Amino acid sequence: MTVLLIAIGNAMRGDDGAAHRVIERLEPAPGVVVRGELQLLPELAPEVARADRVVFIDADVEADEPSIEPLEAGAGAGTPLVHTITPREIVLLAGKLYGFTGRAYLCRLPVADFDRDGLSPAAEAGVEKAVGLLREFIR
Amino acid sequence: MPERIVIQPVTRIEGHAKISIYLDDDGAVSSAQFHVTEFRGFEKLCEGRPFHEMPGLMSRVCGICPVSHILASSKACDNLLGVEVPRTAVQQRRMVNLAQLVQSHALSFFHLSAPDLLLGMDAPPEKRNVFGLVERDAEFARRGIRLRQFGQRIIELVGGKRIHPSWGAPGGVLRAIGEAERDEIRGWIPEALESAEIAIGRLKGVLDSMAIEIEHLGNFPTLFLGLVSPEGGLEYYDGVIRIVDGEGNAVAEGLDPQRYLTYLGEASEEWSFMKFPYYKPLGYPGGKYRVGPLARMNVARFAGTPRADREMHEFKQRSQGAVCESFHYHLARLIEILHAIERIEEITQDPDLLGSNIRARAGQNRNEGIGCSEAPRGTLFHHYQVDDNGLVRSANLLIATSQNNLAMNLAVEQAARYFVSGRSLQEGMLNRVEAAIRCFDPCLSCSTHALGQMPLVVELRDAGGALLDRARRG
Amino acid sequence: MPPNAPAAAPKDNREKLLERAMSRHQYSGDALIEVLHTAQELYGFLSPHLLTAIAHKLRLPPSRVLGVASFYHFFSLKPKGEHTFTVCLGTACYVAGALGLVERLEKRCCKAGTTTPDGKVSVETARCIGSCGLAPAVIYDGAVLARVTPEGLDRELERIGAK
Amino acid sequence: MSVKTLEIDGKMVTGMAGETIFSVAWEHGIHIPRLCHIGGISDVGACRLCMVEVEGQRKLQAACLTQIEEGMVVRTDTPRLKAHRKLIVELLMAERNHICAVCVANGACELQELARSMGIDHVRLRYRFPVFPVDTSNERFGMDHNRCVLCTRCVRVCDEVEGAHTWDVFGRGAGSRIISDLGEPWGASESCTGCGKCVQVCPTGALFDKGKTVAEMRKDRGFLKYIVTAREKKQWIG
Repeated sequence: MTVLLIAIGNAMRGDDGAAHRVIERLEPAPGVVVRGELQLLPELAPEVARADRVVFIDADVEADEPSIEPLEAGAGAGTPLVHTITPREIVLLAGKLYGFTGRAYLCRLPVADFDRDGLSPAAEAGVEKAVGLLREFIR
Repeated sequence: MPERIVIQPVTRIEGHAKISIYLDDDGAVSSAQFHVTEFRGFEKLCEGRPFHEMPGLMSRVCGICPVSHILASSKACDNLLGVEVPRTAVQQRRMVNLAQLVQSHALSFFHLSAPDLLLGMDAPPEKRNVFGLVERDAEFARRGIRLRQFGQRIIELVGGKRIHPSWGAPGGVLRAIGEAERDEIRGWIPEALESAEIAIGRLKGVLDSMAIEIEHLGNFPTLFLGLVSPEGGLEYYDGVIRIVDGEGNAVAEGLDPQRYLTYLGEASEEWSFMKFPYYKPLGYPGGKYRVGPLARMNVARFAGTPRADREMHEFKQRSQGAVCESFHYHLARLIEILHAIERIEEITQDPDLLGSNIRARAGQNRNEGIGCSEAPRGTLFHHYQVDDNGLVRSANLLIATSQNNLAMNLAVEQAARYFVSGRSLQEGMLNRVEAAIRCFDPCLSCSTHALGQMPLVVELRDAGGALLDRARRG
Repeated sequence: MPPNAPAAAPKDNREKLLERAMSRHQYSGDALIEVLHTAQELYGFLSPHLLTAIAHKLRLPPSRVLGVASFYHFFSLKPKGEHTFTVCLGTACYVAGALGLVERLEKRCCKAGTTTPDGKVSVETARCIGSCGLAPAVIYDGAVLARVTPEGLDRELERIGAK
Repeated sequence: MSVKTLEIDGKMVTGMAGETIFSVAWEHGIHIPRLCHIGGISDVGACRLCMVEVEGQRKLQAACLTQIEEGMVVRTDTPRLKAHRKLIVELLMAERNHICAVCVANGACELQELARSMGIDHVRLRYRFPVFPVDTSNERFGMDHNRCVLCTRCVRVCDEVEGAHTWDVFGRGAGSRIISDLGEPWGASESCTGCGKCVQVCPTGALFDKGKTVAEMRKDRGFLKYIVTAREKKQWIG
């Protein structure tokens, strides 16, 4: 049973780095693989496919409380020029191209401010809670 | 009342972008602009730094093509030292540059453009994405991912890191590679070549159905500029600048990249942070030129590798003179992937690739250094002036995407004129206006040196400037 | 220290006086601060030339001499202005509005710790000058002014023809 | 010389009279964080990272300057000390322009390593972003004040080991900076012998070999023990 935790965001842009903080604070555990990514790129799909469960951890300005929700595979809503793709898209690629049959989740972290050093208090609190949630989740 | 349409931000391109479409009193498109409204000022923060730090500093300009900036920067620094870089280092640099080209082009084609190209511009938006593509042909999509991995893996094997490798340095590179790395790279090649050829075949198969887009998405004569080898073949690392016009006639041959300021100028417009480079002898904006895959196909006479030569020969038959349809950037990109893989294979056969002499050492011997190489999106210049103690006094970066700026604006206007009508924005129209930009695969983080991601906004405005409709993507 | 005194002493004499001070301390490095005091009093400020000479005579590394000279507020590494305003920023003066005095001087003359380009006025600050009963206090060319207001400073500046 | 017994972090340890808490702790495998201390030159207690709690004393003590005493009870790693050290590192980060990603010493910097080991993932203070020049006038070395933490290791090694005393500290407080001779560019210094000891002992990328690119600067501090032992004991250790 392997769990893949993927933190998304730019650790040098304030709260955008919240997800990275979460995986740094989680203790290593057998069967748990963590990855920090600036952005999601398609070649992550094969790695996702090898896991039984995958959790994408991402900052979300619309989140109030950290949560771990099931994530459905699916295409994003038109991203014509972007050089990165979304978690839903990675899951879809992993499923359609590499036979991923596991479950995917999204852990959203409440954030407020991307133009600062380090995390805002709101993000900091969210990170703490998310670490707790993920510890439970892994167990 | 004339009106204006704005598409902002051009969906999550690496930068902040906006398309404004102006309508005239009759509701027809009178003009369109592609704005970049983010400013980063990378040049400024280099001032006062020791030039030896520049390759590492410059790799931070962009998370998509750090290698290109490391290379141009290292070359500018080689220049300041006044040294000849050892062959082993040159071969490593060439290989990593080509690897970056493969991974960047593969992303552009398989993930950004292929859905439009292979599923059709009018396919429903929910299908017209990489997943529609996956539904259609999973094997093809897997090949796209593998091609990117091939490029990324080379960067990782040689540079030590996938993104922002600390590997390029003034005078050479920092790490030697061994047989194990070389053999792993070789192992990827047969599959990569096959994937590139399959992609080329697939794209050529649908071009006939795209006649209208080919005709109206940035089809106009401009100059084309790029590096070529002394013999006139495709060249990405070193060489001389060649400029051809829309008829394919040479406008300038054998220009020294070191003297770029004598033939390239940079204009500014108050509505965009992106600069507007032009070919000086023809003035601004008459001297507009394009760089990148299409330009390289037009300026080079041949590829110099067997498979790519075959494709390039056929490509050149598509037009009497130069191939002026921006739409053919896509095909040019795929031919370049093929060529790059062939070249990488050649380099892996060079015993000098594994040498241990990887860096020429010298003190500073010049106060001005210019480095030029071909980045995935076109010719890249880094130009530094340093004081006698090696501190950067000023830096100028001339980026591929900004060199295409005039042409991109023209392409947006042309597409808008043809495809946009009425006082509101419709999906198919928008998509084609965006597709005009996507031909160039712009990287706005490089060209404005902007931080983070930015979406695209399209605004439609009447002649009085009043906003009629607005669409936001990303 | 009367600010105009140094300029009055003839040049060669000052060298002699400084030499005498060093000799009194047997050219000991430990006497650096005392020697710097004498030099400052004689010349009004400590020029690189003066610091080098002191370093050589006292057999000290030049960087140590400059380090000490730059550490203490009393020493000045640049020529002082014709007139000097030192605003006391001790607690009593601070509470009584000394910051407003600094602001006024900085606005009209130059940043605290510097001298106007024409060499007319130097603006300084001090921690506590021990005249809390006169707060806010300003030392103007060696004399303590009591209960100073920004307008009072304006009048002083006009009187000496600053700017 | 008498032997003294004391307790550090609950462990009974012994040391010679005159030894500091810091050195006795390190001899017993208790590694107290530090930036300004480096074996072989004198201690100045400048960085305050080695502060420890000594039972019976209200104030924190700098371990590098406090001599051991019989029966002393010392704690080196309490929550209070951790918070204190974390704040010091953050203050250092905020005081100058420490940008690890593009620093020559990236991956081999004592300040970076301290921050990492303390789990400092951000700085709670507002950065001051002071404007400091880089001095590359010396033919072989460079001094980047943006990365200096004013530990004065360079000042002491130059004075005590090389004997040149080229470096010293100019000014006070936040305006302090390291100077060579009378503040002239390093390359113009008459006292500098060009030995490079200062470069090797510098904990950050402030002093560096000219020509090093990002993350390329590595320092070798072993020479100091070698030279000091040779000088004091006439032994040339391998």
